[in-house]
Amino acid sequence: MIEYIIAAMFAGLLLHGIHRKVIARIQGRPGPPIWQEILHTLKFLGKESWIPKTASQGVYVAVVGISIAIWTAALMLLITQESLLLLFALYVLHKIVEHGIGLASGSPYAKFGAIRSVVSAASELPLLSSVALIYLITGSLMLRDIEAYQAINGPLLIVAFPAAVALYLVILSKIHYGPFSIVEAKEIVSGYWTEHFGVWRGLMNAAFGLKTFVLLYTFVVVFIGPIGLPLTLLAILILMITLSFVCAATPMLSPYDSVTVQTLTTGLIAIYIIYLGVFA
Amino acid sequence: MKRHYVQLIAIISGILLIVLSVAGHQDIVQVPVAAVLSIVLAPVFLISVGLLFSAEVIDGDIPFMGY
Amino acid sequence: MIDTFHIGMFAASLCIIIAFFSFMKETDDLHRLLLTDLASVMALFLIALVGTDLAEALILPGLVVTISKLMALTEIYLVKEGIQRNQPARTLDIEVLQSAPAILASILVLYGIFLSGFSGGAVAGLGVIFYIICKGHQERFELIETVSGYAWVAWIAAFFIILIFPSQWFLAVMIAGGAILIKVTAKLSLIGTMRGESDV
Amino acid sequence: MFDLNIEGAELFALPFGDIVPYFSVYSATLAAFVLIFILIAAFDRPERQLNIIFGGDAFYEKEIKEGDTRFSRFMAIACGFATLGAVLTGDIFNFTLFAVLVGITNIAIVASAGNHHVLNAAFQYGIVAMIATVPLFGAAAIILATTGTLSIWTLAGMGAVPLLAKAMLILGVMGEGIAPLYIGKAEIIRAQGAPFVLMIHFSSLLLFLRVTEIVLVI
Repeated sequence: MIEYIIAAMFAGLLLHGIHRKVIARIQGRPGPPIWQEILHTLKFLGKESWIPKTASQGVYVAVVGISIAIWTAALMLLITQESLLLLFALYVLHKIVEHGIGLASGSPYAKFGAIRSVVSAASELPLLSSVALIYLITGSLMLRDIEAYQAINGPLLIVAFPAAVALYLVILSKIHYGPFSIVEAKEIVSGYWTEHFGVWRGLMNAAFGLKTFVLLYTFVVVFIGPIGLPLTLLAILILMITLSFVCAATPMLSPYDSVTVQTLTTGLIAIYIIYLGVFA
Repeated sequence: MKRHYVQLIAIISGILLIVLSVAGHQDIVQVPVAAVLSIVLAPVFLISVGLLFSAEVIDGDIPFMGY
Repeated sequence: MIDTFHIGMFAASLCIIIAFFSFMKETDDLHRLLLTDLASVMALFLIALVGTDLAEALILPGLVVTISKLMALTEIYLVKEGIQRNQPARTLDIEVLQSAPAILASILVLYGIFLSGFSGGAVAGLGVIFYIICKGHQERFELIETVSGYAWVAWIAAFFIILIFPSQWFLAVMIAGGAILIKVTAKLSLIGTMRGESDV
Repeated sequence: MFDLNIEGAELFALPFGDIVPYFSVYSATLAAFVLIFILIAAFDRPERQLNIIFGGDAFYEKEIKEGDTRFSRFMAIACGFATLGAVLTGDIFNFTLFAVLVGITNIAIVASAGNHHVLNAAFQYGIVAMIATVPLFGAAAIILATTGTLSIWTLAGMGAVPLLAKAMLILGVMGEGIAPLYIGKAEIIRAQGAPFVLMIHFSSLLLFLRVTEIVLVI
């Protein structure tokens, strides 16, 4: 199991690096090398680290562990092909990690990041509507059943296109430098993880790399279906590059615009689901 | 916290993780059980390894309170 | 059965709509607080409509949580408005409470002594509480505690009598009954004296 | 049996007659998380806030005495246990009771700050939470009236529960649990955030997750 975890972490960090490179190239800059984020993480691991005196020690350390545990659990979920609803739960619990990081240190910048994270609670809802739509179509939320369904009926991407859009939006709202990443906007320094440095920062970085990999992998597994590991990785790479294009081309929205866009999307998908559930 | 303890935790959890992984592949332990135990052990292992890395900079014990 | 339920549902939803409409209209905080009680009654109304034994069992916990929530809100309202300090000097200003307590309390105490034992102690204690609440009081914990301590000793002594001299069971029972009467009376009357004096 | 293809396999069930507390993969995961957070709330010390005077380099640290946090700590632990109850219970009415209990403890956590603005926010939220008992209990009553039982175990996979009851259940949980997310904002800045205000967010998210599961299952 540990080999999967480590491999997924490195893959996710590599994806982050590719993300930065693509954004830089689109914007006409040379950009960092694609393994920059891996080096970054290793560099942070080697830095002096302690806990700030003002911090709430338990939460300060626990959120690092919890964020690793959550995304490890999500990866294990994909490996053992358990329920998609549980993946949704883990994703929502990631919100607690964001709040916890922001509130633990006592720094006002981190706190602002946490408040923005509270405000953008609407970003979880597209995933719920996506899960609901998949349940309506396949009649099951277990990943193995979804794969079996796709083996017979072709990829869900075509049938459940709005759900795919919703999940895409969810991934977009969690990716760095994206239009919805108001929680780590530069006017509040680094947002909610401003005060996590050294080891803590390095491990958070690794956990977020794992998160990116797991979310993209979920997208491919759920909407394109079982296509073998090399093709899956290729699909993940293509997906990441499309996300980078979106991030490079759009400015960061203001907090309330961001929430409005996310809420509107959720509302539209909810209407589509109600339409499907009632009339179809 | 003493560096010694961190080292011990890192080694024990690392060995356990590897054992679990092998056992999971060899069907000695059921895969879901191995997965759950790995989820619990992974943060412990990674945090302690990270703390060991950073302890290289400041020789000796790992200080926990600062500022 | 189902028809009755549906008619009830219709009436309940009408009430709920009226209650919610009043929430929309009302702006004063105190009035809104009072109206929340209306909402909780509506919730219980919906449960009561089911009309089975199970529904009856559900009403009590429902009532408890809504009342505790109402009390929490009231407390917040008091603190928020800063009016928890100026309490009236006398909470109960009723004529009967000044003229009648001696008679009522003595009746209760006498009846309690007649009953004797635990329930008798409770009744007599109620009489003493009533008297103390009505007639004013002084914190004389030591006296009450001493009486209660001796009563406890007498009760234990009665046990020993029963164990060692079983033939004297009647004496032991009478001692134990009287002792527990005094003890419960004393304990309950403590409640009557606990009124937040300055030296407590 | 409870092996529905929604929330994973059943791990454990304790049949107490009609009411069956059960662990599925889903609820066991949630319960494990709640336990971790109860431990954090019980033993962690609160953060000490730094306030920065914007426009300069000056900042000051708010002082927090041990006695000030006792009430919020107690309420945070109570909130954790109420959440645990809501996650584990196998009975819809118990779930609604636990949701109301989470609401009460959330009001208490918010109100323990003693600041006028925060108290005002707590009061307004409390009224919302109070109104939310109507759809919450109403949903339980309708489910009881239409199906004759309140056990999630029995109802699972039957699809007998009317859509209205499900909608009311979600509405009630939103009133009880999700409103404090927004009132919590008033509190975060003024009082010590972790671990007490964190508990508010935690309990509301878990209530939301649990009600999602219940609505999909019944």
